[in-house]
Amino acid sequence: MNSVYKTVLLDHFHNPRNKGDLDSMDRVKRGSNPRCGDDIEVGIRAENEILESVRFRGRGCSICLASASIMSECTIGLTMRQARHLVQQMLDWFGDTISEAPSNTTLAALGAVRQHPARKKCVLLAWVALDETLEIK
Amino acid sequence: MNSVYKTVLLDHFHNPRNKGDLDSMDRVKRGSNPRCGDDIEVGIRAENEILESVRFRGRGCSICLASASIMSECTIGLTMRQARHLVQQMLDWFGDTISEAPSNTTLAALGAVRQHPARKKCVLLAWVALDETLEIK
Amino acid sequence: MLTASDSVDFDALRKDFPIFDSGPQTLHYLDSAATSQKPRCVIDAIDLCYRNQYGPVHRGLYPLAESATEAYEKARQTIENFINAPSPDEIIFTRSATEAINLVASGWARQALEAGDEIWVSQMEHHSNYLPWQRVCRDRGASLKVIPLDSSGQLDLDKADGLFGNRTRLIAITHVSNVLGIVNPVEKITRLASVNSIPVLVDAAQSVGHMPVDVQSLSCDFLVASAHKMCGPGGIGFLYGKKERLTQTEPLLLGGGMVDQVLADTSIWAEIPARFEAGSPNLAGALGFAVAAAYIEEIGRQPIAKREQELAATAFEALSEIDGVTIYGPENSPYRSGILSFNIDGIHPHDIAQIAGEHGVAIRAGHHCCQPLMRHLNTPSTARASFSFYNNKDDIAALVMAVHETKKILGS
Amino acid sequence: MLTASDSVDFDALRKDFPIFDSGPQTLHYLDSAATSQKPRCVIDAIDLCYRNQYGPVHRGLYPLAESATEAYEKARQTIENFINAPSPDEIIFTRSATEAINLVASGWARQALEAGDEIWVSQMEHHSNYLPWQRVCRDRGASLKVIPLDSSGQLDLDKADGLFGNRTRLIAITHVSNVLGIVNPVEKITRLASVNSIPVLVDAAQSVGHMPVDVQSLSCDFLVASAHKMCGPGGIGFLYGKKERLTQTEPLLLGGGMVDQVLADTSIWAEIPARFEAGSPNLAGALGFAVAAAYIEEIGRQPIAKREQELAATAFEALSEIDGVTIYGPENSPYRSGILSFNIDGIHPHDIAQIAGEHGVAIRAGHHCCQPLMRHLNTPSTARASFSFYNNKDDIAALVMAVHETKKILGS
Ligand SMILES: Cc1ncc(COP(=O)(O)O)c(C=O)c1O
Ligand SMILES: Cc1ncc(COP(=O)(O)O)c(C=O)c1O
Repeated sequence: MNSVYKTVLLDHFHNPRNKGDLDSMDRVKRGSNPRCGDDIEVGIRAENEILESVRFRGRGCSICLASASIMSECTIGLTMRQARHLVQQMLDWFGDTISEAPSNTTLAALGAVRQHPARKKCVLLAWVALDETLEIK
Repeated sequence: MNSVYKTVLLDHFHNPRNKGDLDSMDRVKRGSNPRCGDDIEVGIRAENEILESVRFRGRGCSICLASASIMSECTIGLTMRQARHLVQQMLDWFGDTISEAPSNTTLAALGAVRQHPARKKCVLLAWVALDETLEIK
Repeated sequence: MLTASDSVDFDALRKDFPIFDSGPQTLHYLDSAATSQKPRCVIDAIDLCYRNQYGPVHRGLYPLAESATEAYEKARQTIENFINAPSPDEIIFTRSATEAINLVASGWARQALEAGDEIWVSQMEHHSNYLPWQRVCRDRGASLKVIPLDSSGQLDLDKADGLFGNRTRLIAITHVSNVLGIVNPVEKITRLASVNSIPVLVDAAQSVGHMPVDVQSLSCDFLVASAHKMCGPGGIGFLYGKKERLTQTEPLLLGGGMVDQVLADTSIWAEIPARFEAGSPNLAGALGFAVAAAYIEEIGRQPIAKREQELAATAFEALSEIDGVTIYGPENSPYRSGILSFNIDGIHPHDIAQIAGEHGVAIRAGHHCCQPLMRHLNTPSTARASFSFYNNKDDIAALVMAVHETKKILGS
Repeated sequence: MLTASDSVDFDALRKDFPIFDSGPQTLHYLDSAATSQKPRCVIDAIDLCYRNQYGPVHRGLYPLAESATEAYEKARQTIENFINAPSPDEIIFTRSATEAINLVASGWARQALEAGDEIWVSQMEHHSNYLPWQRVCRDRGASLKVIPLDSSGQLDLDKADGLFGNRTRLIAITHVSNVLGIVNPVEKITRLASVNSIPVLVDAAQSVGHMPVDVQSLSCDFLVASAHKMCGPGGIGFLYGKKERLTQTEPLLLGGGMVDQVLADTSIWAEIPARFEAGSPNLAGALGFAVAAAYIEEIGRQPIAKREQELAATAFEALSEIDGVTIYGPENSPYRSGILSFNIDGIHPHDIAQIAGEHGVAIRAGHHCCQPLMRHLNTPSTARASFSFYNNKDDIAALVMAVHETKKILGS
């Protein structure tokens, strides 16, 4: 059984990183999926084009929330360009345009979800919201 | 092969009885089936409630025309009441309410058509028109 | 404990369904409210139709076409008898319950409605019995009114002000809720509606294969269902309509087979029911549907209802003993069919369904096409287990195990 | 003489169709334009689906539901490729060609039409591609205009005054006539229509399984067909629509699966194509359809077209040698598919079809859902033989024999 509920994913679900208050963020964007009730907000704070803080809050399934937590961990410290590139890699990976995980061990924990098309949206919700916060003003 | 094209039926098709001009008729009614293009008229002349003449004209398939010819032969000489009764028997026979042919050897030739639901209308077209001519004024 | 419902051997019946023998792992299929599995007799009837009997319906004079036509019309009679309709001409084959409702909305209500009129539905309707009325009301300047639910999820008729009033043109109501399993008091509604001659449409998608349904004793004007939810094939369903109502109905689809005369600017429709069945009839669909109805009828819908209620009641009891589980709808009662919705505190229903799926238990999670009901329940989604007579207590045990497993994995 | 069309062994292919082995008498099935017979691979795919793979589409998270969804979407891609559509999102599964046309008439034309506008069809259209336009034009105060035919039955575009003019909102035209077998110059029509940006709908019911069809080279806006006329199951068909046109189209059916958010008085539709597929998708139908398309594609539509033209040409020649036989439409030409309509002087076509049927020859008689064309041909009905690649010269011989027999029995 190739479960999606891998240790890393469960760890991020049970102990979410960078979750909660978004008051000190520069920009906040919302992602929601009315079909299943997932609804989260992603915020960033950047200095010199470098992401100092990436945070989220909201409700959703374990995959959605774990993905948001993993995302925050993987993007803090990146330049905004690098973050945008990583989002694009995630979209390609989950869109089956590329078959290899972006070279990041934490991200690989999300790979099992690729076998479940109906849940890809859960993974990507936070990433798409992040992408919007990164858009060039 | 239980063909519908029995000798009696073919005889009436090739040598239709009482077909043609309806000018001398008392009452004329039309029956048509736009789905297949059958279109005939049936006329009667009665004296003392007895059918002196039953005639028809028009176009249609062999079954429709043979049935009209057979009908004319079977009803001339009947009282109008008897004719209405015979029409009802035909409707019942073709509606599968009764399984026996009305006791009339010529009519039996139409029996094979009962196996072909789509063509029952062809048989009955003339009879229904006749029925209308017989309606009590 | 589960007891055999009356004298029917349901464990033997389970063997009629090839899918349960097809995989390496036991399939605990608890999603029959979405679509049911198919017995061998239905699958074989479709197979045989395409192998030996296939021809055009209503369109040929050669033997294959004649027997196809006869078989199709016999299928109509089977459905007629299945719901005790007065005449086969009152059965319209559609592609689904959804199409059937849209046909009534577009073909009947659109003509019947005037500005200020009302159509009533309930808060527990499936989107298929909600959206068509929403659209036609908006287009005609009418109001879509909603029968509220009480705290247990049952219809609160007393709070439905004007439901049986003289502005109401139609009441469209589900017979059985596809989320809560509640069986609505349709007979009471038609009786009260009849005082003002208000027509009633019954969405029987979740009832007709699961309990006795008789349109004459329900006294409804329209009734709809889909074959695929009652052991039949996909792509076919039906609309029952009282002759008088069908006469007032314009066809939804125009095309071959539903017209007598096509003139340059206007046309004369064919008789009923042909008028409502534009396009080449679905022969194998109708035959498979009829075999499914006959199969269910042979088991008996009374024993089926009892069996499915028993299964749901057992599951209800087992689940309610688990900490953190909320079951929606009224406590086990005669007003309950074999459908059960629940949630686990702090766990998203998608996770329940996914983990259950990983353990061979097929349940559904989501809004079940009932967003208005979800608003009433104050949750975006639920997990749902729906029982069919082919389920058994092993399926319930597996479901309970999956819930425990979910809590173990994701619980705090 | 018949020669094998290219390198395909069509006699071997006939063995793929179980129906030809099923009766005691040879079946000379010449009614494929009404509905085609089914190859074993299609029948088996449906069977397998219900036995081993059946689950709800777009509605579950457990393995059976996921693989059902995947298979359904793969079927959509098969149809996409079959007609060379740019994207699978431009393929809408419907119950039939008829539903697909009604969807465009109700969902697109109804919005697009204003009083005084025109929709153009031709005099040879099937009722399914005539009545929906007649209704929407009448409802919107627009005019339904008809492209006339010349004496050979071909489109007379020169006599269609204003066809490409600026009042025209849509041209809806059949690719192949189901009575005359004429192949219409769709590419020419779309080219001339494009000057005024006039959208073109192609009724491909009689073409898509019989000759190469490529929506990009046809350059049409909409294209429709049914599976059952191309070796597929009943109850499923498709609409192809250019993304831009689908975006302008309102759904015909509202219900489950086609909506993102249901609010009290209004709703937000789901993305395309889900928006147009209300109700539970027909899984076995889609799978059977895809297998049929793959089967045809593997034989090759170029060889199929050649084979069917050859069969029709041979029959044309043989029938035209018989005294009193009139064949409708142009002489054998590249503009002809495998469909042939004829009459015998003084004999009603119903009699031809019935006598043929008694001799194992399945042909159709009637107006073929083409009353406007019958008026042009000045006959209420015709007999029609339609050839598929699985027919052979024995079928032609049997047809010729049946015509002789008819003349013998009923000729004067
Ligand atoms: C040219 C043409 N268009 C449309 C149709 C309608 O197809 P269906 O009845 O499968 O909807 C047919 C066949 O009946 C046809 O021959
Ligand atoms: C209560 C109810 N009504 C209507 C429907 C619609 O049925 P279908 O999708 O077969 O048209 C469903 C099932 O989806 C249902 O559960």
